[in-house]
Amino acid sequence: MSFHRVRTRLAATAGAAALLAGVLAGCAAPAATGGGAGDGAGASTLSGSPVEGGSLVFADIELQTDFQVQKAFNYTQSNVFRNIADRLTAFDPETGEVVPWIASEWTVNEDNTEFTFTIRPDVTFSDGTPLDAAAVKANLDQLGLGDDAKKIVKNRDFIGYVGSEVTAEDTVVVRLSEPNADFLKATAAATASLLAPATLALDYAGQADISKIVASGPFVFESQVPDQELVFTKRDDYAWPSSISTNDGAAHLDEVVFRAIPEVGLRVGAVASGQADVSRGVQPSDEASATASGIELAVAEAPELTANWAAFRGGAPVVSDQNVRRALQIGFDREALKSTVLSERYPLSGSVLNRSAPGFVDLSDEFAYDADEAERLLDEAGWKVGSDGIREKDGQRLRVSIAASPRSVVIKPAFEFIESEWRKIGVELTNNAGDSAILATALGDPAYPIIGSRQFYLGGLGPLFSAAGNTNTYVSDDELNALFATERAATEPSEREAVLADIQERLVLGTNLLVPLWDEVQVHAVGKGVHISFDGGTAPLLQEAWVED
Amino acid sequence: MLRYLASRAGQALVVLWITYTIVFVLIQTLPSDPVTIFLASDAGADQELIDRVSALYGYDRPWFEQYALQLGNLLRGEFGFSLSTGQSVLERIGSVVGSTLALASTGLLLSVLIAIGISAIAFLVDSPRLRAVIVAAPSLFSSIPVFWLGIVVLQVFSFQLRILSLFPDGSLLSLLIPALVLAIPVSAPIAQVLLTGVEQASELAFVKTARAKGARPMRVFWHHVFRSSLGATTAVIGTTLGVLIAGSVITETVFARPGLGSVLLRAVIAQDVPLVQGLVFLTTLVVVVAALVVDLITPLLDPRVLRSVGTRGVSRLGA
Amino acid sequence: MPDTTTTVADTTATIAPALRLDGVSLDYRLGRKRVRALDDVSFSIGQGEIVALVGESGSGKTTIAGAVTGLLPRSAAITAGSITVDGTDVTRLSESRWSRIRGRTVGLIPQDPGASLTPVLTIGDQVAEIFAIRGERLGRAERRARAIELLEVAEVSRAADRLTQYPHELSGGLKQRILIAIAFGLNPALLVADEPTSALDVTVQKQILRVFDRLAREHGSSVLFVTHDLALATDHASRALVLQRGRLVDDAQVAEIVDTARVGYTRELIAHARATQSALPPEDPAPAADATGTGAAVPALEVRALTKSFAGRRGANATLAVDDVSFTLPAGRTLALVGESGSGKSTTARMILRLVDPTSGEIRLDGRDVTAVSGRDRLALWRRVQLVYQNPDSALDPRWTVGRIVAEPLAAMGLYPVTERRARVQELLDAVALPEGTIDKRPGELSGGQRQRVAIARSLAPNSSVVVLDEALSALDVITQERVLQLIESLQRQFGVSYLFISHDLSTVRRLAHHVVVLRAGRVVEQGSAREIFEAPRTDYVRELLDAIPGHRLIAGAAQTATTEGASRR
Amino acid sequence: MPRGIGALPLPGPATALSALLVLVLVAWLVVPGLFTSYDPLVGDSAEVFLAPSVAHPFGTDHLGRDVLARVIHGTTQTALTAGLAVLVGLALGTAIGLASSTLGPWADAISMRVIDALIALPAFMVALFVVSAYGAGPVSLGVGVGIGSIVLFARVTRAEVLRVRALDYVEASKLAGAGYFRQLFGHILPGAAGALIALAVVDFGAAVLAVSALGYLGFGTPPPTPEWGLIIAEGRNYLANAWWMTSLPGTFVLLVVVALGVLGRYLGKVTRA
Repeated sequence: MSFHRVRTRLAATAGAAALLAGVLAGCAAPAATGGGAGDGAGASTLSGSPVEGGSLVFADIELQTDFQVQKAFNYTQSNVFRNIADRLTAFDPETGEVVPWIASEWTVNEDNTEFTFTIRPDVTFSDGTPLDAAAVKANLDQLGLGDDAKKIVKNRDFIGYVGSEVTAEDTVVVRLSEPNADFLKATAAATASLLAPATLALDYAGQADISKIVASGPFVFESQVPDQELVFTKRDDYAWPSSISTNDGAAHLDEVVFRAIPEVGLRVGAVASGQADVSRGVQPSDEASATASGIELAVAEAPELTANWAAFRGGAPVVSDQNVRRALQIGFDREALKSTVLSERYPLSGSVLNRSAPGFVDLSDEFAYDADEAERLLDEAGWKVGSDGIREKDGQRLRVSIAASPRSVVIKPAFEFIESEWRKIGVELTNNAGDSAILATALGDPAYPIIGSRQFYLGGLGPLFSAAGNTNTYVSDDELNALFATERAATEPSEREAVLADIQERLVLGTNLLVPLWDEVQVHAVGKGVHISFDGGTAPLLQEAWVED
Repeated sequence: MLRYLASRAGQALVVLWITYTIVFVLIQTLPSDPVTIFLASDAGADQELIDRVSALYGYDRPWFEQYALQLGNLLRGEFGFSLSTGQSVLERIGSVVGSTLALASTGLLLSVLIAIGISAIAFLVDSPRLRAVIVAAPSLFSSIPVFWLGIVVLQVFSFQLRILSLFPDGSLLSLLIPALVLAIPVSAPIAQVLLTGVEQASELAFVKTARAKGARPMRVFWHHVFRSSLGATTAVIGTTLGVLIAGSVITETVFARPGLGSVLLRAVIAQDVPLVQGLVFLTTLVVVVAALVVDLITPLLDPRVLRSVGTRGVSRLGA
Repeated sequence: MPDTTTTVADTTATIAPALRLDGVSLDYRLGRKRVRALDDVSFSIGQGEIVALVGESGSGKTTIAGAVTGLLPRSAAITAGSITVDGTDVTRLSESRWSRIRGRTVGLIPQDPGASLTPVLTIGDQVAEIFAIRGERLGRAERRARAIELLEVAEVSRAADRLTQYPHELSGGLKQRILIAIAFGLNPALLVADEPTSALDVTVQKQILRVFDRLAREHGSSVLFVTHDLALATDHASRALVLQRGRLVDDAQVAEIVDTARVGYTRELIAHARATQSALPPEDPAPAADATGTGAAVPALEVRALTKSFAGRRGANATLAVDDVSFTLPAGRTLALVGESGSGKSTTARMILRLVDPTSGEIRLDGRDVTAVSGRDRLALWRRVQLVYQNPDSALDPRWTVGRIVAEPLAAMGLYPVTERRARVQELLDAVALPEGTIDKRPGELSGGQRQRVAIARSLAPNSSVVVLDEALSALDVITQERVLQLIESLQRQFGVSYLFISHDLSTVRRLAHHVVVLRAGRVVEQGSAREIFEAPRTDYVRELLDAIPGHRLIAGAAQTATTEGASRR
Repeated sequence: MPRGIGALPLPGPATALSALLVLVLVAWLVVPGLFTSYDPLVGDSAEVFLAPSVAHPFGTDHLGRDVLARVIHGTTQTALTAGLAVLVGLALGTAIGLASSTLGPWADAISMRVIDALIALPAFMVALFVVSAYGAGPVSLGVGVGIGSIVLFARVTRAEVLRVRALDYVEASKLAGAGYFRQLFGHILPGAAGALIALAVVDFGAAVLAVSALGYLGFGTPPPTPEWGLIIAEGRNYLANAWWMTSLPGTFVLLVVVALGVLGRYLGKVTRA
């Protein structure tokens, strides 16, 4: 089902996308074909022959002020890093494979503890210094070990990183204290972007300052108006894109400008009025009007990320009972959710992973909507319906609350809907989605019942759910931890697929710790004559984008 | 006058100290440790690192030590480093303070003009109905949600008319329109003061005298009514700075303008204590200085005040 | 404009009168309610004629002044009749039309000089403004010269310096002079003087009116002189219009009024005025305790070398508000502290009440030294000495019933058992001759005179032996004043209470006081029995004071009419 | 103009209408169910984004909930939050104001500095901080916003008390032997109460707006509980394709705030005798 993927330049057509969308939505939604012929709803827009030159305005939902690479967990950061910095490896969303980038090739020892990278020659940072084995080692060391003196956290994906060694001028050997097959993928993540030694030498504040970051990417920092715009210009001698890029040389665009539109309601209008070429974070309710006004909707899928989920936290007594968790899992009508607050561009997810992700197993039948069963489970758990319809157990109300990032345009309305559904089975939900302050506290508080999220997982699901320290569930499940270990140790792809399947099964059905919601997608409004594509992390690939004049 | 200046400066310092204390207490009562929040991102919370960072910022010391330490730093102009961005607080603030000043000052100017306009019309029109409408304007202005107004303005000017850039582009218009949105609520209290002046005008003896001289209505308004409420007006303007800041937080968010407003918002969300402290301390400083200036120029505008100088009268605070 | 001869006493029917009102009725709008302020008022003023408009507060005299100058509040509406000023019908003019008439055709000398100058503008600006209004383009120097000239004509001292001063830096008398200068500076055909001196001391009043009369004569302006004081009217006008509750009840030449007033109400006014002017001070039966206070009986109140100095603000040297004042109030007598504003009489009273701490000196009450009492002793003091304020409106809590107000001292001091208090209160209300049922009313439902009676009743509640009457009559209308005055006297006879009567109004003092102490700038100028003071004043100042009391023509009768200054000239 | 006239203000049509509106609100507060048949929490997925009609005067929202029903049921939460805000301001403000105006020069100097400090400390900053620190909820919102109005109440209390204390009848009661509290509760407070009540009424409106502003910044009363401020704030996201979601409740709140202002001024006039 790769054919409606953002990056498929040839296959994707409006019809195809709409058809599939229709299938997924279970009903033909009007907006799908709204734009009419010519604008492929949900398709990449890289069609025709590239035009050289010009400037592209990418309107993100906010501009980050902290660009310390370790903390580039947000789209707003990875969107920038994808275009100014290169990585050892790249993730091919079509195949789910890790493909060469700065590392032209690599070898892994049989127990997944030693990785040997061969560094592509003649790559230079924009300050002229070479991106050689030494530079790579410097990067890997900071990522893997962190730097307390500089208040720099270590990269959570670099599990068991012991150190690197430059064995030849073009060779780096990485040693891990424990097996980690996912280490390779971890080097393809935005959080593993390679920076010039000059930048690495800076302290936290320095590394956080975008204007001070020197890297080897197709675009180079030009200027900024703090909190307002970031301007990057093309690097003419750029010639080392990853193998997934359709453009082997320098970018077509002369300049790219990142701006922010915090107001959800203004994002489509910005593109419609020609004030932005691309705008991220279009809310479902605006999709129809967008396509109606001839704006293309590019749906960037995110195999590099997990699906959207709601995670139960170990410290919260209310959801400590598995029956309750199960009840909540099956206690709302996903199809209704989709038709009410989502759109056909948001596939309902069947697991922790997106349907487009490698190793995805569809468990959706296992947690299909079943209100009666949910009620039965709750009764069984001892929660009896109270006077106002909300269940109670020895004087305590069945009340849960959810915290989630304000950045997702659908998660708050989605939980408003889920709230009304859960109310029917006697569960009260306080919807704190969108309240950043509460999210900030909730992340650090194991007793906060539910967190709604989706995350980069190139480093594997392990870092997200293994140790008790994980801020998602705060649960350390031995069976899971074992599975994670085997996954990291596994060498055979088939073997790893199997383990990954078990992990998903365990997370969703075994422990009922996660409530799968919908696949992670980012809907972008794309102006007329703008040709753009996205990587597996929904980051724009501006090196191969162009704008018709 | 010198003595007065000295005493007022003294008072200003006391005020600064009190505000610092209030903020410190607020921060101390935080339910959660800012450092934890800062570090417990999606990346997971590493306890030892948390301890190391809090030690680095001195958050592990007893409260009274922190109180003295931080106060000392502020007095020495050392605002420390922002937890959430690692930038120096001054740097962070300095990078955007300009655009906020531009917005705020323009907004203030516009609001004063609006207020004067309203009161002038209210004084000049004869029809009681029309006057009733005009007099109602300020309370209406202070009742419109600023963000709503801002979004409507953007929909109209930026999307329909397409004369205003959605992103601040440095053009005069992209400053004026947000400033106008900001000015609407700020103008309300100023207009109210001027209006009370106008409403009393019909009873005020000296206005009678002026009219009895045969002065034209316009002259009566400017030379007597407006001129004599000028003192009270400046006093109020001194106190609208709070509204101005609140307004700019929202205006800046709606119009995606960089500025102290958005910085404050993020700092507060991230519970970035050093940044919040720095912001509050600096804005307080500005407001206090502004109040001081107002106090110094009010006597020039209203000689009566000179007599009550030294004792900060409520009347002049425009309560 | 029709020139009828129907109006009363139109002495100059041949040319257009300076002012003419024809059957003017006027209402004030209050929400949906309408209150009639003027009812079919007709009169006219000839060119160069000086006419007084006399009436008590609420009689509508100020409303007429407003209607004539177009300065009525917006709630006022002329419902009938017409007003003609110097030949122009001004009954219904827009503000802008009025602004062309005002100043040059009709001028105003306002009631309250204190508030009638724009506080934030220098005197110079406000005087010079009239040139701008007249459209005269003048250079700085010339404007300054002309302004000084105007001020000097109005006998403003140090005119040149005044230009740069602000109103609050000047005395009331000076302000009024400046306002007069401004009014005459525009040389209007008709000048409306609205109670021009009611806020000023008698001596100042006299000087001001002298200037006013002179200028009026020189300019040959017609004047509408609005006042509540008939005596003043008769001194300065040739004709008097008497208003009562919005109706014109009398319109006659002063000469006639003085001899034989036809209208009853006018007669009443005359009678009262004459009474206060000419009445002999009450005889003092007991041997007057002389200044040294070594009288036989223990005096109710004794004050020795009382001094109060206020520290000047910010280093300015201290000012003596009260300077070495001594006097004695014999039991059951009335002692008047007389003096113009700023003479220190109120401060003295407040020291006696221990509301202000004396700097030095001694106060003895019934022989006991109370100079430094505080706490409980001060409460004890207040049981003996009580105060009646000048303004009954502010002296009574509008939210309280009369009963509660009068009972407050009893409750607070714990006098009389709770059950008997109401009876005691009723008793007091009867004593001050308040009608049945007043006890449950609130101050708002009472007239000014009744309120003052309530205040008096309260002052007597704790059986106080000394009552301080602080200008207790000045806020009342003449007729009411008379009645309250009589009440006060009778109460003294009934309860033998002693009064310390603070007043600037010698005519009321003359009616009431056995002993008079005249203060000036904090010092005692002269004191002695009322007779001595009024019959044979020893100091020029007191003579001046007495001379300043208006109403000479009333006393002297018709004979002097022709010669008295300010008489009309035709 | 004769004395007395102008002192007695009769309620004009504006005041009457305002009073009526407030009465309606009280009714909504007590028996919201009587005014709408729709459920403010559970919507009808088939009726999302319906424009205003007879059935739905304020239209429906993104979950198919009747917006008017949400406004009506939102009255409770709104009154709770804004009411608490007013209470905080009133209690603390009056205390400071009384201290400064009745406890002598030192107390005055100190309280005036505190007031200055509160002026200098932007109220909105404090509200933002409190709400973000303790999580948006009726209490934190109420307190956070309330702190901002302390200054106002303190100032008015001080001014009013000083005004009333200057009146002769207060001194008279002192002469009558009344002690501090007798004067305070017998004369001074009743005399100052009018202005404070008036201010409280006006401040209530201001509080609703402040809460709404916080809601806009993402610190609103968490759903499902409907609350005016948040209804307006959240509705803005749909302004482009469902203008009614924010505009109609917005206009309604605007009317309420204005009405409260009118009432406040009227009360001020009546009680300030």
